[in-house]
Amino acid sequence: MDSILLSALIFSPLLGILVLLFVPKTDEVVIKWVGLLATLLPLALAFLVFIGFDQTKEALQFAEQYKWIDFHIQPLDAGNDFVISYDLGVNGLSVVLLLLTAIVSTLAAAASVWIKDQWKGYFMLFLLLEIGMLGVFASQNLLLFFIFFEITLIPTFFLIGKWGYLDKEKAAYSFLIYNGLGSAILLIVFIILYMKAGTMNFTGLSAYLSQSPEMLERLYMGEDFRLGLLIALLVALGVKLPIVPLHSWMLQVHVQAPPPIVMIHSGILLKIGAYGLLQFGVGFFPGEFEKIAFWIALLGVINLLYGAFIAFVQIDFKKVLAYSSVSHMGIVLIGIASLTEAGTQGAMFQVVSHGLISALLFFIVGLIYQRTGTSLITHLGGLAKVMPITAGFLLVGGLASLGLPGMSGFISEFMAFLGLFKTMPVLAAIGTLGIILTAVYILRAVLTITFGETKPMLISIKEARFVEWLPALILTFFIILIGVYPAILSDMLHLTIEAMTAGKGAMS
Amino acid sequence: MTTQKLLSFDWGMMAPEFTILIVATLLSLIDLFMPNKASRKPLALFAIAGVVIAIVFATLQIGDPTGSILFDTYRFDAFALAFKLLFLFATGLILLLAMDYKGEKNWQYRGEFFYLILTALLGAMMMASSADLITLFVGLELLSISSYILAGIRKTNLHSNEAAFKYVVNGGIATAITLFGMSYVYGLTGTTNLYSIGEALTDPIVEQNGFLLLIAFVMLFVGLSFKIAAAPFHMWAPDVYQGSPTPITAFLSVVSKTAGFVLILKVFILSFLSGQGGWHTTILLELQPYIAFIAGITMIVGNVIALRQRNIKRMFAYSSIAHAGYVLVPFVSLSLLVFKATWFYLLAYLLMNIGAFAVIQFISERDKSEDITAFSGLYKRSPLVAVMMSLFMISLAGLPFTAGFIGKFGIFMSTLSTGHYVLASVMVTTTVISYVYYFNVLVQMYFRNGVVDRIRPSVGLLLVMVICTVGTLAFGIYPSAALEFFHNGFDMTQLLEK
Amino acid sequence: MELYHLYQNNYLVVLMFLLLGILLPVVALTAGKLLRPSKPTKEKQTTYESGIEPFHQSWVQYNVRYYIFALLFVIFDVETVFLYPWAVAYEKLGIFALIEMTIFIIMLLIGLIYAWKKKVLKWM
Amino acid sequence: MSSVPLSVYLVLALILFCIGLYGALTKRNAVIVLISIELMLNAVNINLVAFAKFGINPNITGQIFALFTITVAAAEAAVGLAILIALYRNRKTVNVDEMNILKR
Amino acid sequence: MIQDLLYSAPSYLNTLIFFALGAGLLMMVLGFVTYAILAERKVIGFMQLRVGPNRVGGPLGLLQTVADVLKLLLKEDTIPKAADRPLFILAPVIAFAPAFMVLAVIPFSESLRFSDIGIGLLYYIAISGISTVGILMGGWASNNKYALLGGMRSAAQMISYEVPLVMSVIGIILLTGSLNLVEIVEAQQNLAYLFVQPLAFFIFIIASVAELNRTPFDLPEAESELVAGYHVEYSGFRWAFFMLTEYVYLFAMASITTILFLGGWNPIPFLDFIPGVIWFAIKFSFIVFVMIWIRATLPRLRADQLMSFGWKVLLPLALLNIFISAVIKEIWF
Repeated sequence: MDSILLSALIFSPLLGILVLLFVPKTDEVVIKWVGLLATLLPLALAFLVFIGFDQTKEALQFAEQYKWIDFHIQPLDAGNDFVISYDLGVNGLSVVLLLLTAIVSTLAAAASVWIKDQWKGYFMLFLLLEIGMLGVFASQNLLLFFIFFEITLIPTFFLIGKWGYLDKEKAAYSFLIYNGLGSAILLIVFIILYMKAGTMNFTGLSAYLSQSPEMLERLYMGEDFRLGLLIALLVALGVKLPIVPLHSWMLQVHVQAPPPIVMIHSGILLKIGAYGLLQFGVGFFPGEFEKIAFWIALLGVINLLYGAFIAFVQIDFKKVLAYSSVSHMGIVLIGIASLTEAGTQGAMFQVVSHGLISALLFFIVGLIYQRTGTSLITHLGGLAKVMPITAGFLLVGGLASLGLPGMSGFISEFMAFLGLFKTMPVLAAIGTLGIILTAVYILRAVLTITFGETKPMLISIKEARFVEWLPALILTFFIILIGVYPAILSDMLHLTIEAMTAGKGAMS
Repeated sequence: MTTQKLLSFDWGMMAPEFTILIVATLLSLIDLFMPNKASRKPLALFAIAGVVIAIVFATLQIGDPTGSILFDTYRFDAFALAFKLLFLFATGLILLLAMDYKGEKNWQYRGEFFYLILTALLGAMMMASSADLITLFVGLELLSISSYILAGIRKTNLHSNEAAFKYVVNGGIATAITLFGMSYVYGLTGTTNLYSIGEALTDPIVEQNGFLLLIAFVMLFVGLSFKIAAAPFHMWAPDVYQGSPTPITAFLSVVSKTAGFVLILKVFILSFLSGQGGWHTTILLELQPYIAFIAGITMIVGNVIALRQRNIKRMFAYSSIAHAGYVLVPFVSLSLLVFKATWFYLLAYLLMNIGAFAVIQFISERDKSEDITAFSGLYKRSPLVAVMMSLFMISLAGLPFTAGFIGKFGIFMSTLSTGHYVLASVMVTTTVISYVYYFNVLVQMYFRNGVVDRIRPSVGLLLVMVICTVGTLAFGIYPSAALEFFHNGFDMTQLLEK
Repeated sequence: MELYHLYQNNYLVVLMFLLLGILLPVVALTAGKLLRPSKPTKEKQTTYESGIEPFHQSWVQYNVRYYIFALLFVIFDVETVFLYPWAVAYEKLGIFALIEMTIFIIMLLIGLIYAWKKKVLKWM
Repeated sequence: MSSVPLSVYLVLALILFCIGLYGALTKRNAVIVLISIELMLNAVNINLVAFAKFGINPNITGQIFALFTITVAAAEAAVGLAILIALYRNRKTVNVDEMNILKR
Repeated sequence: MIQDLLYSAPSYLNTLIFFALGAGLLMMVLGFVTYAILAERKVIGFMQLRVGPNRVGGPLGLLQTVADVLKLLLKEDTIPKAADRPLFILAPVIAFAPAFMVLAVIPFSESLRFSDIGIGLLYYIAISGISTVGILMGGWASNNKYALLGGMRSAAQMISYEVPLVMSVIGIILLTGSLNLVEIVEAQQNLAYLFVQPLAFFIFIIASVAELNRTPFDLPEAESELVAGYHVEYSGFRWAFFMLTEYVYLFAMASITTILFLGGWNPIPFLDFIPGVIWFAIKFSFIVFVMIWIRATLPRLRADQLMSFGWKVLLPLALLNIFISAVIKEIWF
């Protein structure tokens, strides 16, 4: 209760915004440095939280709770007070994601050196976005979660729409509408829960929803009703994740947004969907989730295969990566749907690892685009000769993405499928096809770019400087770290996921 | 009626109204005897001072017990006071806008502008306080007639003329329909007191004449839907909003609309719901689905047509139609939160809408254009104004950390707590649609390039913008400030006590 | 019942007067038709314009002043709706009603002064 | 000559009201539109006075209401005509169909 | 006699009797008009030292007006081609009917009266306003520039003076506490309102002269500017009806003035052996004479003076009078 570490973490980027306000907007270098340095503070704080997190305790940590809004609804039954609090706290899932957010943000800020104009506005929005992302993972309250979730929409809209490529505005609108709809559905679900349970606190809701079925029936929360809520949640978060029929906006964003924003978007924003699915879907409605687990797994497999197939025929490397994200999110779904500890762990691993890998790959794409002005696979070829280091990182990223043992991707895919094989072997078997496909399209794209004959227009390209590939190095470090020492994550996740998959509710 | 009886009434309760009345009267006289070629701006300051004094008087009344004068035709309760404060606050801001408005030739010599706003305000305040159909009607017409004139006050401007004429015709039809409904209500109950009507409607004789009651109800509702510009009776709003002077557009979309809602809440809840027949058989509850339908249509029409608008004031007209739909939602749901949700939403709407109109006035006067492209490149021309406008837009769209979000949240709570899932879904979907046109303004301001010159708003406009910005943000981040104020200061059960 | 009859009879009388008022012109004109000559010529039926050939229609726009006076009339005449009942019931209402009516009349006067100052009352 | 029943007044008022509404919605001449509105308001007055005299609970309130309606109707008509005059001065038409410069 | 009739149940016979009585009054009024015109000629001729009007047909000129009427009856009736025919024909009727209708409520004495409605004064004022419509209609339907202008002027003038007229009688209503004309007369048993309400009388007389379109307020038919005003195009008996309207109004206006300000049929103290009707006739004649006198003496006003006078002098005075009356009532009664 007394720690304000999480608040400090969430709002620390605000400091950067304030400083930026007083920097003249023509002063490019200062702005960029301030922008970068401002992300270091949350990074440091996130590390503090990560280190300070006690892996042996299942309970919430660093919790903060202050009374915030009171609508003063006369309680219909005593005990419910309908107060909304400012609730923060971390469990195993969120602590990992917080750190991931901080890391990717810092690296994306570093990647932002390529931004060409309007640096001041860019970095202010960027930092605002970081506040939103951090807030989402640290909230312990539906309203707060939702608010931070929406907060991410506005800066992202601007960052895409202003600093993106040709079709940027269309992409920005598409992003806004899809996510707006998703979040709107989310809001309805949240408020229904609030009106039923009288609280928005995760713990309180879990407790409310884990009452006996007869009791819930009496509170007008029958089984069908809960199932309906869960499906609504699935749709809402499925937009974000994205689950296949709802994914078209994400492709536009990945192609049109500036590289640092794609890093963040693909690395973190998509993960909010997965996080929400775990936290609310599995956490609040374990019984109902089990009922539709098969369908979710099926969706996961569809995601996996569909993404892989389409990625196979793309010529724009960005599109390849975008579809690969769709495909990889399928693995997250598969892991969650397995409802086993291993599967869920796998899903979380996939969340983290995909966050790192896609950040790395999009960083490299940005780097290449910066040098060559293109991201078409056919235009790039034999890059290894002119940009050996960059090409090397690209290779590493690609291999990590296809799940090479020793890297994070392998662990996550392995565990997710392990989980699914336990519960739905047939689906799992089909799903593994996707892994093979992944290997094929990734290798096709990466190898085309790195090896082969150097295209004439690429001859004069200069290799990236050290500062430019430093972020890639850091990302690679983490990818391999998780790959060889997964315990660093699994220890964190273990208790929380165990509690979840045991059907007891997330944090009780 | 004896003199003693009249003197025994506590006229002090009417202090805010009297203040406004006296200030309006004085203003009209001062205006008449001022030299023709003297600027009328000081009158605006005087008017604002009057509004501030009235706010002080009204604030002093917070927490007072219910009182009534003139044989229960005029009531003072928390409901009235809460909405009066909204009216006063909004009018104060609008007067600031009006002060800096540059209308047409010789505009600065037009004093009517200011005191007509005050008389309109007086009408709205009367509506909030009245407990009798006659008083209610007089208040309504005082507001309406003043608004008609205000809409057409730019005499030489064709847009203004046309807007005013359309307003008069539509307003007149609406008035007639409302009155026709009222006459049946009176005929059925033999009284015009809202509370007595509520009781009298439980009389079996009313049930025998159920069709008359139905006609009365429908007519009243139709007439009042005109006033709040709810679909399908919204056709006048875009034309009127576009043609009126910008401060008046703000006035119409905020004060007039709020007054309409006050009327709806008052008449329907007191007369058609509070009868002894209880909560299960009243006509209001029977017809609830139809009202829900109207609310839904209003939201859809407003938001969808707004998408196509190029004129910013017209766009805001449709946006305000949509918001009327939103505010109807808690009325439909009739949960325990109905007053709180409505009041808070209207407060938020007041702040963000007036703020937005301040910016619109600033830009449209500056560029002599009301086209949406006038906003292009605003961020480069005046970053502060652009940021404030963005905030208003975000708040209107209902995104977090703004008062608009909390307002919508309250409405959702109100709706979902009584299980109106469909209505909530319509509201949510249309809200998302509204993102497009609100963000279109942002796109203009940030993504497009327009004229490159530095521009600064005048002090009055800036003040309005800043107040609205602060309010929108403050109530968005810490809504309890307003919610606690409302909860502690205004006991809504006062409305229902006889 | 008697009073009711009185009420009805009174208006019956009024009705008769209306009837007479209409009948007289009708009868007289009909009678005149039988007596008077009727030899219409084109010249006779032209519009009189002091001897010159009439030109244009006469149904033209007239001065807007006329409308404004009509508006003023509407406003002031309707005030009697309040003044007459007040005057009739004055004895019962007493001093307070006087004060109220004074306020009302002052408002009326302000309206008049307004019209005056805005040069509405000036002819031409 | 017995007394006229309430329903006759009500029907009369309803007919007047409908005529007024029809006129207000369909007529092209602005003056006629304003007059139609007056017709609607007068229908209301008939209702009110009829109810005040022959209604279920006859009392004076209806007549008082009618007085207020009359005055307000006059004020509305005056404002409406004044606006119409201003409009006419600029536009030289009282045809409602031609009032369409807004929207464009 | 009439009283009994009024209290009996309505029947067709009653209706017939009322009709007959009304027709009787109509005849009387027509007689009045005939000789009022003659009187006007004579009085004006006498005052203005003109000899001509005194030498007219019949003994003492008694048959002159009758001859005039007969002449009019035999004259050809032309309706201009360009006129709006139905309205043109309707206009005299609409002008005349209300002029006669108002007489229904006027009590000439305690017994000689027709309708005794509670709101007599209001009825008078309301109905008399309708004539304006007839005049306006006539002016418009003629499709003649003079007529239109005359009609418009007349309407503007009549409505302008209607307001002070209406306001000036409020003092009387205040003092009486009733709109019933009989009660108003009875309230003057001791003192005629002329002395209590001199200001109101002054306003009322001026306004009524203006309402009657008589000199000095005869702008609508100003011969020198507008040829003949709204009835330029009227001829024969149609024209006669406009003329008739004017004089019937004169009759009505003089009657109502008598009732409101001169105490109606109330006798002057000590002379109450003379019947009420005679008293009424004397007072009435006096008013008529004053009207003619005014016409003979005063020149015509200019249009702008006319309007300013009505709105800027008479109306404020009338409002002031209301206030004074209320205060007087509060203090004395």
